[in-house]
Amino acid sequence: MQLKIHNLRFSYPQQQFTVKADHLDLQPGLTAMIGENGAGKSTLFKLLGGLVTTHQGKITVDQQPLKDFLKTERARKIGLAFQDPDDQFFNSSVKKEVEWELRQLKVPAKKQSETVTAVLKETNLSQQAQQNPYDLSLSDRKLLSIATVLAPNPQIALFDEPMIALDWPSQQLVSHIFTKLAKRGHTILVISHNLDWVAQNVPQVIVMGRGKVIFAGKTRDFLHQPTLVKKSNLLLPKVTRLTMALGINPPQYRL
Amino acid sequence: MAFNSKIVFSHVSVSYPAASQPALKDFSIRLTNKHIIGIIGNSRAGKTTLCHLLAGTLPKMVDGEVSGHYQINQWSPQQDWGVYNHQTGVVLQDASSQLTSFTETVADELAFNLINRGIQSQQIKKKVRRVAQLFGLTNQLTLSPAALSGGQKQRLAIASVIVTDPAILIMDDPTSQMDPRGRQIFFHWLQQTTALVFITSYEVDALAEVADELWLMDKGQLVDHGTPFAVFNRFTSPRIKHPVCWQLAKKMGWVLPTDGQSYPVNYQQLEEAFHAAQDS
Amino acid sequence: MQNKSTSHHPLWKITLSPATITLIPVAVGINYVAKAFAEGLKLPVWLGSLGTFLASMLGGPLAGAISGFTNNIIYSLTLSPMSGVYSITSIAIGLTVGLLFARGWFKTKKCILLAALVIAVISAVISTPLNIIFYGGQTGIVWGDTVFALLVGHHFPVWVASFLDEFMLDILDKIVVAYLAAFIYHQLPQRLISFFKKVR
Amino acid sequence: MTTLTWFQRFDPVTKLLLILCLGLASFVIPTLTINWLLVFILFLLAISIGKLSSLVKILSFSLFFIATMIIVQGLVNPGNHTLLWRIEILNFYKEGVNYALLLGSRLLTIVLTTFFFIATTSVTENARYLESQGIAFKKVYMFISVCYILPQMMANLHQIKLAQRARGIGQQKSWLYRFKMLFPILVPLVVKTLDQAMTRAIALQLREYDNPQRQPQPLIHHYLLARFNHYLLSILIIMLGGMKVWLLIQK
Repeated sequence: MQLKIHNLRFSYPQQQFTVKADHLDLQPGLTAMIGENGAGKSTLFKLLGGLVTTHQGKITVDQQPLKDFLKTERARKIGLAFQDPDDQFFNSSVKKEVEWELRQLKVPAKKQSETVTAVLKETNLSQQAQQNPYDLSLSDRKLLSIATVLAPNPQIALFDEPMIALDWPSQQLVSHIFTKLAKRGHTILVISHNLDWVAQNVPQVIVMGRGKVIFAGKTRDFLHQPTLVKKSNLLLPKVTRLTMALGINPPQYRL
Repeated sequence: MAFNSKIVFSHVSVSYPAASQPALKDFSIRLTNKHIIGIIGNSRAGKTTLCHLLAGTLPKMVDGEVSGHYQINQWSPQQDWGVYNHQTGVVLQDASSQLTSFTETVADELAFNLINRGIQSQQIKKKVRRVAQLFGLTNQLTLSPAALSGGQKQRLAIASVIVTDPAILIMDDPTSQMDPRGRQIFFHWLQQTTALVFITSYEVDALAEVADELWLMDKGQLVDHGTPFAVFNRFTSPRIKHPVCWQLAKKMGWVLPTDGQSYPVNYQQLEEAFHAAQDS
Repeated sequence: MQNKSTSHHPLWKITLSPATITLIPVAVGINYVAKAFAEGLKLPVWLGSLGTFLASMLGGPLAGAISGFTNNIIYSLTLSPMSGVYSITSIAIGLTVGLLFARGWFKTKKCILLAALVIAVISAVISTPLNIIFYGGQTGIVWGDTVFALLVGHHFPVWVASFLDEFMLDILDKIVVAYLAAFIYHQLPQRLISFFKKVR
Repeated sequence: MTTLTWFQRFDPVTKLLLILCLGLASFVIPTLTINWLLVFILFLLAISIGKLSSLVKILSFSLFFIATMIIVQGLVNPGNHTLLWRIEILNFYKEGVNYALLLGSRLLTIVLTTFFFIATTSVTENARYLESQGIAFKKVYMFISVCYILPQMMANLHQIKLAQRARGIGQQKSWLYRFKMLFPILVPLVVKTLDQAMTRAIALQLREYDNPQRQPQPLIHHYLLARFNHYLLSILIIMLGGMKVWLLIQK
């Protein structure tokens, strides 16, 4: 599925800050949205998820305006995970938390338990299935919020800083899940600060700065423009910085 | 710089009520003259519990059963809490909730600890200005703390704690919300402090640069400790992230000339290994 | 008097521990937000005592009473000036919830219903004289007041009509709040319960 | 420094005593006209402060309520005898309407005096004043933090609503559905708020908020005759209270 932006303008009431994007195509595959604190990533994220609809311009999903979607239809097609996992849990167990998602979207009962088991296994939470979500560690709560997005198998999935607070094995797990979904043709957008991870795993980037899209395209093309990286107040991948400091050629970006 | 610190943990265990597993198991270590101690490990390793012990908030405020003996410099965080707390600065995991929430400006927030200590208002102003500059908050001094971004709030939480020049700093993942620039500023500052620092972080690259001691924890136990160099070269499991320096050097076969088999963990060592490889 | 369930947490002890001091503003905040949220959903309940309920459950009857009192005083000084007089009702609600909770009345579904009934009666008994003094017996909620007008029109004594007006509104509200509070309490992670219950 | 409005020259405690004093006075005064004269004067003073939008907001609910009281009491008050108006089949009686108007004037007196307090006193001002009066910061904190917790909780509420909307909760008409919607919103809200409160409670102790050396911050305004006002108003309140009791006994 394609997510397209056309002449988008948005600002919160009584605030100066405006998010602008003239043209943006989000194709199937894995895309990262990067930029410094306060660049407008989270706002664009909510707009793309169809949660904020008071904008000017158009956002379409396969040519259909996102505004016209019914709520459940939108939720079935687009999954979102916010930065703080604690914004969403209210069921008495991890299993029920994932199940609720499916019931909400009216997935047939038979399929529900199958899906829940599979998703918990995929996110390595099977052992905690019966626990109160709030008794999990922060890293596992974060995984659980990702699991609730994965459960209905949305064609488009958006994640706000999914790697923050994850420990190393979980980061690798999540990274692996994203890549797998992207290969299957899902449209995955991930907000991240971590250019090390982006350079290694994400082929497409959208770079935000002061509410505007500074760059959208291949990760490699962005990383080959050090001035642009500097302008967006980000740091090149550590490996690049190290090799440059040593005075040798940095390794080629694969993506 | 020579640091005059003394850290003793002897058979310390911690259990939380209604938890099946102890959060900290038989933790023992004895160290002197350390400056920055980095605490690393995966989720449920016991890092936050350790921070609460070091801050003295466990068992005083956080409910838990603590056994064993521990001491930092001349103080026991448990028995000498009042005196000890006066010497420490603590940044909790959820830094934005650590702010008072009732100050109207960033400057007031930075002044809070100083006002509590009864310091003269002239001095307060001076100290607030200095610490704001240190953490890039000068332009935000008149803003409301609520208006700051996550990364800025974290910087504010740190700044409002170090404004009293504590002798001991305890920080639980203090940079999680910061962007790369903010992180760079923070770790650069950390290196300059004269305090004894305990810091948990997933930023192994930065820790390898600044820490002179690393504690590797897993499931409540101390798995290994020593310099970052020693720990990362001894413990090569893929379950622990290694510094990019180490990964790069390993890939390129750049070993350190001193022992001919270990890989560098920080830039200085990397240069050394690189030049040694070039020479041979 | 011996009571096992309260041995760890003396019912009547109120030291203004830092935990209690932060619990009270939170309770007031929950009252406010829950009320605003119920209004937004156009539900026929107020939910304005949810925070007081939770404070009583976590911090004991006195913490609940102080939360209720503070709630109404702050309300009257910020949003609705007349709510100050109902602080007496809120104190009573806080005390009652705390006592009933300590005696295990919030453990089963049936007990919760009974507890809600007791709380609604107490709340209405205390509010009625206040309604009569200040509002001639009305509550300001249209359908409650319609009943009031009908009853008084049929020559029922004002205090009976006023009590029924108040009680009708209270009972539904308190049932919903009691179930909601019990459910939320059950969901709370252990670390929070032991933090706010800890006596220092 | 900007010039102070006349009401800012009084300290918070004086203002609170004034609310109590005028509220009691409206209960003691039996005459409808005098009561409404008092309301009228207070109303003019309230307008002089400015902040008209919040005045309108605070008055609109009271006025609506007074209207319902006039209707209900006018129709069914047990003391009704003298017919005042007749609208279709509804008879409004003088006694009931007068009773409602009396209650209404008391309500408005309290609402308007409280408005002075709300419109002219900041939370910081209250906090500093209380602390300067020797109240421990701990207790001051309890009161002031309520005012600051609300915006924070509203922000949390907003974020939680977004997160749950992303998971597919919508708006449905049925009451049962709307009752069910309380759980996904209120559970995370309470847990998150309590969690933040726990962190804050720990942090405040780490930051030595109860250190006896803490210096109260200087007052924001210089107040006129604070002590004198307190005594004067306290005496007035006692006298008015006494009068009310006496009037009740007389009946």
